[in-house]
Amino acid sequence: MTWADTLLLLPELIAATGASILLIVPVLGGRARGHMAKWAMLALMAVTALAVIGSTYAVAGVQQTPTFRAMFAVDAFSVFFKLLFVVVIALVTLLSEDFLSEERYSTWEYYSLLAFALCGMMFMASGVSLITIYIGLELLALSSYILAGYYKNHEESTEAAMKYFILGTVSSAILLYGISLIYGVCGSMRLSTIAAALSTMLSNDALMFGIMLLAAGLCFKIAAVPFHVWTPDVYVGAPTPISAFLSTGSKAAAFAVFARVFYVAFPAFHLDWSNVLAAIAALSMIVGNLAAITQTNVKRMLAYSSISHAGYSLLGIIAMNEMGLRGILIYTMVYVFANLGIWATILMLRRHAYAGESVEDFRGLHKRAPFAAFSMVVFLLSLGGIPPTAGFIGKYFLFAAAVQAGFGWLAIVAVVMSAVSMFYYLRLVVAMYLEEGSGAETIYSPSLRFVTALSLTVTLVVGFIPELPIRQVIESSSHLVGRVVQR
Amino acid sequence: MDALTASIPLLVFVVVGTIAVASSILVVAMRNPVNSALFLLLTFLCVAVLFVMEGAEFVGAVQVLVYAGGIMVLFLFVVMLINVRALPDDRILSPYWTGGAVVGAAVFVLLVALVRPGVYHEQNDNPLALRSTTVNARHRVVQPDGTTVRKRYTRQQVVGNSEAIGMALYRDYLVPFEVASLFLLVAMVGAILIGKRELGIDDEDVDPQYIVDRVAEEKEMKEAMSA
Amino acid sequence: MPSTSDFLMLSATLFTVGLIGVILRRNMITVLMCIELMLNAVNINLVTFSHMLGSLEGQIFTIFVITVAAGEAAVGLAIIIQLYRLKSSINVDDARNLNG
Amino acid sequence: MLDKLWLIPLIPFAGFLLNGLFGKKIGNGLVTAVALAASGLTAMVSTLAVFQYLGAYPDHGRHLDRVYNWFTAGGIGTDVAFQLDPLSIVMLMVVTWVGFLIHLYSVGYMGEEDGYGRYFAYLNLFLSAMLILVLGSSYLFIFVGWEGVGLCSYLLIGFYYDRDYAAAAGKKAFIVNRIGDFGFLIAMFLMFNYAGTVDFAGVQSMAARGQLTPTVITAICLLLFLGACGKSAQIPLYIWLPDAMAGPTPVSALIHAATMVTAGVYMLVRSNLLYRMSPSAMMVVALIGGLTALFSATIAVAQNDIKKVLAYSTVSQLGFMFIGVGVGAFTSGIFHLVTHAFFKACLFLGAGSVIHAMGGEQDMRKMGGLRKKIPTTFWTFTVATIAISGFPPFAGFFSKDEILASAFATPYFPAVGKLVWLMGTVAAFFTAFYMFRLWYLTFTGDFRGTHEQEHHLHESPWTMTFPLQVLAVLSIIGGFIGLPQMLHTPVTNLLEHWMQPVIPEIEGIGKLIEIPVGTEATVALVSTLLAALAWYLARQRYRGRGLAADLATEQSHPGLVHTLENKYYVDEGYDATVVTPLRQLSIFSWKVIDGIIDGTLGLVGYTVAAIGDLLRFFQTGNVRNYALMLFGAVVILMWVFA
Repeated sequence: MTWADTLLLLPELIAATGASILLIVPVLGGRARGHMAKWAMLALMAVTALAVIGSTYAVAGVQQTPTFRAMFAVDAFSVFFKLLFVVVIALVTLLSEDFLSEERYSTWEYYSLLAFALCGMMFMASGVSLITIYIGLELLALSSYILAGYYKNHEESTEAAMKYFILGTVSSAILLYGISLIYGVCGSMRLSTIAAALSTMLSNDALMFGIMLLAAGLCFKIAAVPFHVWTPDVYVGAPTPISAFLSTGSKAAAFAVFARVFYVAFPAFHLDWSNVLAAIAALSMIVGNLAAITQTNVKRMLAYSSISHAGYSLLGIIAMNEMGLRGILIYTMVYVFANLGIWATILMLRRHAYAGESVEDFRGLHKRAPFAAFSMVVFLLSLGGIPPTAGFIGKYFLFAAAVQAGFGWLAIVAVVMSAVSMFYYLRLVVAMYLEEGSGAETIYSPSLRFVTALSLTVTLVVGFIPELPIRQVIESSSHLVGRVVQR
Repeated sequence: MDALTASIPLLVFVVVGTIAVASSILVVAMRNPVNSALFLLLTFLCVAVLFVMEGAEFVGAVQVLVYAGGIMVLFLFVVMLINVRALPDDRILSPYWTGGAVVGAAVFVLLVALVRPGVYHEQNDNPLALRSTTVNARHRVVQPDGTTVRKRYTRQQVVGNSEAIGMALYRDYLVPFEVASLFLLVAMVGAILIGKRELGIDDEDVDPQYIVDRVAEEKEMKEAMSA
Repeated sequence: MPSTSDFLMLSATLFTVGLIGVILRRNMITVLMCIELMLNAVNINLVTFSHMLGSLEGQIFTIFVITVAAGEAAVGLAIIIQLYRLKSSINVDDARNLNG
Repeated sequence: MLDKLWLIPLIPFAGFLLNGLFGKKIGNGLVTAVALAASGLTAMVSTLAVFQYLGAYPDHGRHLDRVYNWFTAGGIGTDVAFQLDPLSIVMLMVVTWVGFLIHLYSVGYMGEEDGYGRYFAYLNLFLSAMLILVLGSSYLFIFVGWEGVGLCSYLLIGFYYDRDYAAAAGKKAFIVNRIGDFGFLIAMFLMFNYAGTVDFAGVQSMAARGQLTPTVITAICLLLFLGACGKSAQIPLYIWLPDAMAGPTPVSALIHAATMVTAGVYMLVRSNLLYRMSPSAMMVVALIGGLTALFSATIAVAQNDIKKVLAYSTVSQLGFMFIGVGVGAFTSGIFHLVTHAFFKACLFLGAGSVIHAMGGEQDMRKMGGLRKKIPTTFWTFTVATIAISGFPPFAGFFSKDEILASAFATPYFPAVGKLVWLMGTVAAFFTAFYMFRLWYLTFTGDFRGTHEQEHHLHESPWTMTFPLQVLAVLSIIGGFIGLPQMLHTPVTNLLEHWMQPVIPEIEGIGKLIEIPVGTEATVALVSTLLAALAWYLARQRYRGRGLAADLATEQSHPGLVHTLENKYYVDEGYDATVVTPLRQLSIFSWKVIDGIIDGTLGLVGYTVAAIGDLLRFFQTGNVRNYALMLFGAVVILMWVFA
């Protein structure tokens, strides 16, 4: 372990230090200047992003640089996700600005917690040992519980935090049990050692149980059926920007872990676990989409939609091939931006009322905010997977990967369910364009405008010229794919 | 005599294990959370004993210190603070108890059926593995040409379980260790943020509703008694 | 000396008891205690395997789990206190405004 | 121009952006200018490109303009590439020029409407998407246009949002189309998996080299046809089209008659090689086409809404096109597509003119005697009516006749071919009948509307009548591009020669149809006679009498007494023996079968909603329930799989 190793840890160190500084500022008299917190946070994100990009130079030419006794690795895969996380947190910061100003909750601690969550996410993306992954995941989860309950004088927020907390800790107990069994069978928690141990092993009940429990714990984090129960309640109850964060950043981090663990550690038992995950994916797509149809609350609808998207993304893990992994990366990115754009529009509509952003609020939006309405349509089409938006590209990769891997039936379910999903995405389009109504008042602040514009740009760019991101994704995932091929 | 010494650990295991299971059941079965907390404490202590039996002295100590000393106090403190008169578990078994029992039994069967016959990694036969660590050392090597150079090498050294863990924690597991410190910081911040009573400047003088309620209730009671 | 699987079964029992408690109890504090039980069961597993493998990794992980449990207990109890302030109840069944 | 084909869809897209973003600020005048400039320029640029193509490719080969590599997935690249070949050119000319005419028409028709800018923005967007659809060089790329036109169609159907049913109709259209899209997507995945490409030429050459098994080809064909059914409104996915009439009339003319709904036919012709390798898939296409043609023609007889009649008529005519494609007469399918674009656009625009004159009234029972009031509309409408009814030498005669003759003579499945021919012929009879019914009810007799309406009656402005006149002329002469063999004119079968490169004759793969002259003449004679009979029946029944006869049929069931009392004994005899049963059949199809299909869709929707509600029921909000579900899930997963 040298100084060079420590440099690889720089992004995380910066984020942690920055988060701590944000925590101290109010004590030093910054409490009154709550509006400064946003800028401090954005600056921190910028520096972190630079550090992440800088760390790519440290690993240039090398596929993976495990450091700290194989606890932590910087590779193209982790850099991809870390950059995504930083952008998500920065955008969530922008989303939060106006929302926070409506209430008297402290802003500094809020952003500090977001930065800590970012730390946890980055450790998750870089962890190559179950220990690092677990502790990063808990850091993220704990920050999320607190953030979900941040509006502590609102009953819904606290209730959401309580539900999220209890179910989250229970699920992490399940995950831990799985880890302990895997440890017992393989004798190690390092992913590469596990893979090596498994490659010479026959199927084994305890191991399968361990893998399944681990998968169950991760499925909870990505909100896949039947471990999704918390999602709608928490998304509705939590402060809206936090719901945005939970549905994008937190999920993306869980997917980074899911992909790395399953692609690196468990390829040897692909045949055994893929069927279980296939069932989970199919259920997620079906239940998520069908339940979303009858919802009238947009936040709840988005929660169910996010459940279904977890199902689509799982296809990439089930397929266990090059395209699948690329699909996960692309789809995560695409989904994150489309979702953030939608959340921005929701935040724009009404910030006073806590929950109950109903579909009616969107009525006639195209007259009051044509740009927002137009971008909303693009985001919804992207989520629905309609070309030439980004969502289509992502879905194409995932579905084709499933077909390639012999999961044709799953691809068919996915296609049917994306068709069904248009039912409820369309309701918003209908409300915005084809219905007259005053709807809710709109306050379209520059921050929200920026988030919308950025998400729109990404969604369209990935849709129209996907080669660029795809090349990046191939670079980011090739070393994990390499392992698959070697198997 | 040998047979007796050999069976002592088994005896301890049976006794301690039974107490652990029994008290854990009582944690669930007790109506009053204070009782539950005390039985939880007992469970924790038993588990600590098991840890020591498994050669994890340090973890056993941490278990006692953190769980028994820290977490339990926290629980008891909160139970006292809230001091709920009408305990929510009037009927201990909720309407879902059948579902709970069935699922619980199913999980148990699963655990027994899958975990017990599992094929695990081969047994380690070095009894000192858990108490030894590697140390870096240098030694002189006389080169063929007569000069001496100092070469680094690592060797296994038997220390104690605590020292071995310490070495591992700060050397092999430095990254997770640091993340854990972040975790504790967040936990502290979070507990304060959420648990602290007043938030805004304006709220400071206002007692929360439950205090007001309780004061009114007690006043009422006093009046009733004096009457 | 009791065998590895004896310890595993003990841990399985504790895990199940904790799990049943989470499902059955209405008192949030007790629910939290039951979660601690489940985590302890996992710890037994880890330490047992650590003993079996002669590797310290399990014990280290146990320490992390204990740390996490402590942190979570603190935050969890804070959330419960806050919920009690708002609802004057720590009954899990009372907190169901969010549904559907 | 040839290396800048991407300009063609880009120009209307620019128009969309301008009108969409600034439509409200720049005022109606500029909106008109932008919209007309965009569509007109597109048409001119396209024409220019076609001329250059003719110069550069004397053999009429495939011109490919690769813009950039869209994306590569699993080693298979997809380009954003446009292509010109005879088939694309036919579609391109129809879409751009008819599109331009309808843009022009819209200026007059939509002039007083709210959301003028929005309307033209959508219309331009539609044009752009439609051009991608006809110019794209791979299945994947035309899927972009495919979805784009669907979206625009949906937005335009729901354009009048003060009308409740409009939004519902739009939604229905979109959802039904998604069912079709599902087929299209799966077909693409099959191609991707088995052929390793989704490029038109690539897939066809893979198929021609025998790299695809017959099962795969049949599956692809059927799935593509499912997609076509959704877009081109065939049984059972036709239900959205009649409802789509909720949109503005020019939209019905452009999207729901002339261009978008023919996309399915275009795609099938594009894939003709695959279909020729799978006669069973072709048979399905032909049968569905025949059924649709017959079935919706009967329904049209019972409609009183002028646009609904035309809507069912469109479904029916699309059925004819699918008959053509299904029996292997791909050229005649495209031929009918072209002539249909002319006369149906003319009919819709004429209907729009009538509605415009009537101040928004669409019910034919309130019309009558409009002949004198709106003369231009009248004569153009008359021409189009004759054309669709199939009287020589108008456009519809040649194309319809060619399809029917091909069905009769098809070598792929002779027996079924005869059956399809029969269905088509009966459908043609009905076509003439409902069209003349419409014509008589609207233009002859006395005016049956209110006094205000009567005062309001006026001929439309030139922006509306000019397109009508152009389309009417095209409805007369449009058929000459495909004069049949038997006439021995020097310009026989122009279209067939033109299309030759697209439908190549390849050894061992489904032969092309040779129609014996005798068959052709007989078929033509039969259908002309039937059309004449239909015209006669309609004339007897509706001329100057309005709906009296229809009402009589409905009220005095079975109406025999009434018949005897009537002095037009012969006519009433016809009524009783031929027309009344037919009309009852029509009402039956409309009320019952239509209802069943619609109801099935409704039932599916209801079931889906019920499942959604059931799932909501599980979401109790109680954490303990959630925990129970969590553990239960673990148990079940482990139990089932381990």
